[in-house]
Amino acid sequence: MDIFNKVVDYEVVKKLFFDEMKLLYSGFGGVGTPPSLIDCLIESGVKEVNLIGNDAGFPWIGIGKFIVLKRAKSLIASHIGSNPIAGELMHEGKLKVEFSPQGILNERIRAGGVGLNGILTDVGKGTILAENKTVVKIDNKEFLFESPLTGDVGIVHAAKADTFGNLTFNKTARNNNPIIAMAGKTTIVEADEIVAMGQLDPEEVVVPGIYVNYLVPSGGINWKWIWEIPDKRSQKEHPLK
Amino acid sequence: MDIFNKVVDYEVVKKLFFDEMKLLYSGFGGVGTPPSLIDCLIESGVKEVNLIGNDAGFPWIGIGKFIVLKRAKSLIASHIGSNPIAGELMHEGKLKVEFSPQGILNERIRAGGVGLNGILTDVGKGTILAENKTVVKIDNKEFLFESPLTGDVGIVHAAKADTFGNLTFNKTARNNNPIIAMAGKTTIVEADEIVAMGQLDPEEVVVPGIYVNYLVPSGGINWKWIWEIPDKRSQKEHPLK
Amino acid sequence: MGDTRQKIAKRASLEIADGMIVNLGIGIPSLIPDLLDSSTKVLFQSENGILGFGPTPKENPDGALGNAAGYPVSIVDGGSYFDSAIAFGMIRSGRIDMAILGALQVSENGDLANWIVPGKRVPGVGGAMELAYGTKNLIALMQHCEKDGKPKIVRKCTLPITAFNCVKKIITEMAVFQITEAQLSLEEIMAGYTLKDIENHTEAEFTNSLQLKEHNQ
Amino acid sequence: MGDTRQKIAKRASLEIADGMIVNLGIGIPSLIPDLLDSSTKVLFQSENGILGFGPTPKENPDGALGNAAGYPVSIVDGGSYFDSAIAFGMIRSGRIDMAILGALQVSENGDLANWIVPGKRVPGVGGAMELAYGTKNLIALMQHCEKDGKPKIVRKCTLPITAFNCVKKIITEMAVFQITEAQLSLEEIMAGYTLKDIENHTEAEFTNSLQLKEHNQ
Repeated sequence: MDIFNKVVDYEVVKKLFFDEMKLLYSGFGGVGTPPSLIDCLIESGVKEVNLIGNDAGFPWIGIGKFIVLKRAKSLIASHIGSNPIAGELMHEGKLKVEFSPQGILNERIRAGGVGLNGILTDVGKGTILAENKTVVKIDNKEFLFESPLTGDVGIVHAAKADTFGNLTFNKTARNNNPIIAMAGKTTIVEADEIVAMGQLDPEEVVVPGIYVNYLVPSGGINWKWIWEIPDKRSQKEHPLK
Repeated sequence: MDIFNKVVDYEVVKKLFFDEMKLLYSGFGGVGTPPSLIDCLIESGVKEVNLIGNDAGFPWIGIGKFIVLKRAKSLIASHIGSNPIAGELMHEGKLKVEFSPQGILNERIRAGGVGLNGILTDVGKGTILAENKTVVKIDNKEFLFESPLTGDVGIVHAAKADTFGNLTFNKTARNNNPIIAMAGKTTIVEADEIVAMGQLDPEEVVVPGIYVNYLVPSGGINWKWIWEIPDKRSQKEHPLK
Repeated sequence: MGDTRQKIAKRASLEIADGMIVNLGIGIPSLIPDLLDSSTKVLFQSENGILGFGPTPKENPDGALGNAAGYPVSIVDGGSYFDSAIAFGMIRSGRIDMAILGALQVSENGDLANWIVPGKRVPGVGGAMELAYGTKNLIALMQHCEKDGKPKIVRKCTLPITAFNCVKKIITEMAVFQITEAQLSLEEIMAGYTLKDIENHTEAEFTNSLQLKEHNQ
Repeated sequence: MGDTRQKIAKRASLEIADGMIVNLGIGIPSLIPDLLDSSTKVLFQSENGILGFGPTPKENPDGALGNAAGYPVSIVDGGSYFDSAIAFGMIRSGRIDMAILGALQVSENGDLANWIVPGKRVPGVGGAMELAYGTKNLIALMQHCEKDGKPKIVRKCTLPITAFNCVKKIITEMAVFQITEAQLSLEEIMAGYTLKDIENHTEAEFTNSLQLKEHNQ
């Protein structure tokens, strides 16, 4: 592979996904989730996927589009409220959900990305989320051990990328993208714009290209946001149908 | 205090330093260490200071200028090789030095800044640096517990700041500045340029102003770098004298 | 119900003073920026990675500029974007002056339950645990009772706890309560309600600081 | 001695291939960018927070653009600046293809000692432990012997260890050794030296793959 030109087409990317893989996906309520890579994931036909990300998206937005197809086996997330179908699958035992406090989830993914073996925190102590966690005693204080998280594959949405994979982001679509980008064994980035090396100011780079394995050009957002939909109550319906 | 205008003069800052404080200072071999704040620290007359930073600078550069005055009681750092006087003080028992692997030191300071209770790593296992460390067993694997570090005061050198304290940095003078900025109870920033709120692009901000308590305008670098000095062997001599 | 939510949010907006950094939860709290007196010099922070967001933009909402609920916001001078890990760094380390969260139940000693109704509703914990952990001044907003009339200000939470002893103030459409050293006290009765209404719809024990104040006058 | 250092650095530069990401320690390794064939497409990374630095600038060196030793460098197209925590994130998580470090001693099984001579010299550990921990391909550069002639390639390190079983190759002014599965083997004799010289100045046991190669021919 030429590390100075990581741009490939979606057919190449499709073959990087596999059944039962651990997939890290970026985004916060779908904002910052790579739309074309989600479609590519769906088209790849993979199943029994173990998902790790902030939330379950909406049924027609972001990772939610994949979850409603019942091809995810498990999900580690902080929130699934915006995707009622994810909640149903969970209650039916068809999707194993592990909740992690949102900031701790980010730190666990970051720990995986930067090669730490875990973090200690007292966030969540005494709550049901602490029930199965290892407790570590330091100087007579008890902390929860939070394990690092990595993905076999990570998918990320960037604003700009150079061909080496240096990345910038777009406003609050940055959210957990820089963290997710560091924690995949294979990191695939969908970028709104791809430029030559030297076209990004070294100061503006948010994620250095060393973390990126493949780059694809974005097809753009192809869903309607919840606030664009007149009747927000019908969350289970796909509003584009 | 007006959080929207944190600019003060050095007389105000001088009173923020105190004897026996834990002082976090930024910089890597003096690059990125705030020169005017170091002078202000020296002028403040404080002593018995507990230092936390990457290295001991050079005797005439960065924190080294303060260390050679023998007013530091202890130092947590990764490297003191560029300041032989620090080594002498250590061997004479006048400066207690704790070495931490450089990246782990950064992570300990970061952990302090982001409110984590510690990290686990196997970096350094089996070496003399692990000797006094708590070992934590997780799933039958042993890791070193690394405690979070915070400072009573942290000093930082930024390229640009707006009056709220949003910061950008200058090339490799960024180094540990963003980490140090987050971990001080009181964070004081020396900036090469101070602009009004709204003058920085929200995307280019590296450290959000929420972490900054005081801002002072920089007087600029007032030392010679090692590579500017013809005879590099006389490291113990102050080359400006 | 829309009116009730607006009313609670409007009352909550009065808690916000110049120079504060405030985090707003999803639900009722997210209505606050549009109701806040526009002269208030505040910086709103959100878990997704923004400090300094303003009201809903009047035109051209941007899908990539939203609050934690994904709804469009604007950005003010001095605002910044950063990643979610840093957003929570601010939260856990106590840099947020005030957090205003929605709640399912609050107990009289300030325990907060706001993330799960087991077997029924699973919104998920989101950033609530960390906000409750790190924020000095935590305000819970909620309708005073459930739809079936059951009190939500209770002696002891029956729903799983988000965080213990963290809520400092409760604002509902009926009343404002303060919680100081694990003691609940009534501070304000909202227009249209009586002390009797509040007593009838509150399970928790509370002292009445309104009466105390009258008594002291 | 300057010549020796240049010679070791020049030989080390031949290890660097197109498309590699390489970290250079302070001391002899920091001489490499100026000696490397300028057509080599490599990205140098450094712990202070830069990926993609180039040779010493011919004019206008910048105090704010330096390597880990603080000496001026340039930046190449596609380079970036980041904080030191991220720099070490890359290192610990194995994203660096090759690290070339200075050494005080290396043992025959690849233990590295390069940060302290107790009671004498205390440079400090710097980033060496993490580089040795995370980097697949670790090359140690050093003068073959100490000033007093004592071998530095030893059976067992007498100096405190930086990391165990980490060195893959040793380059001195006399020879190049490979370490595979904790076995030291001589790969190359530098011009001007004989096998006898190397045997006389190396304490560690080593196999001679040069002889093996000859034998196989």
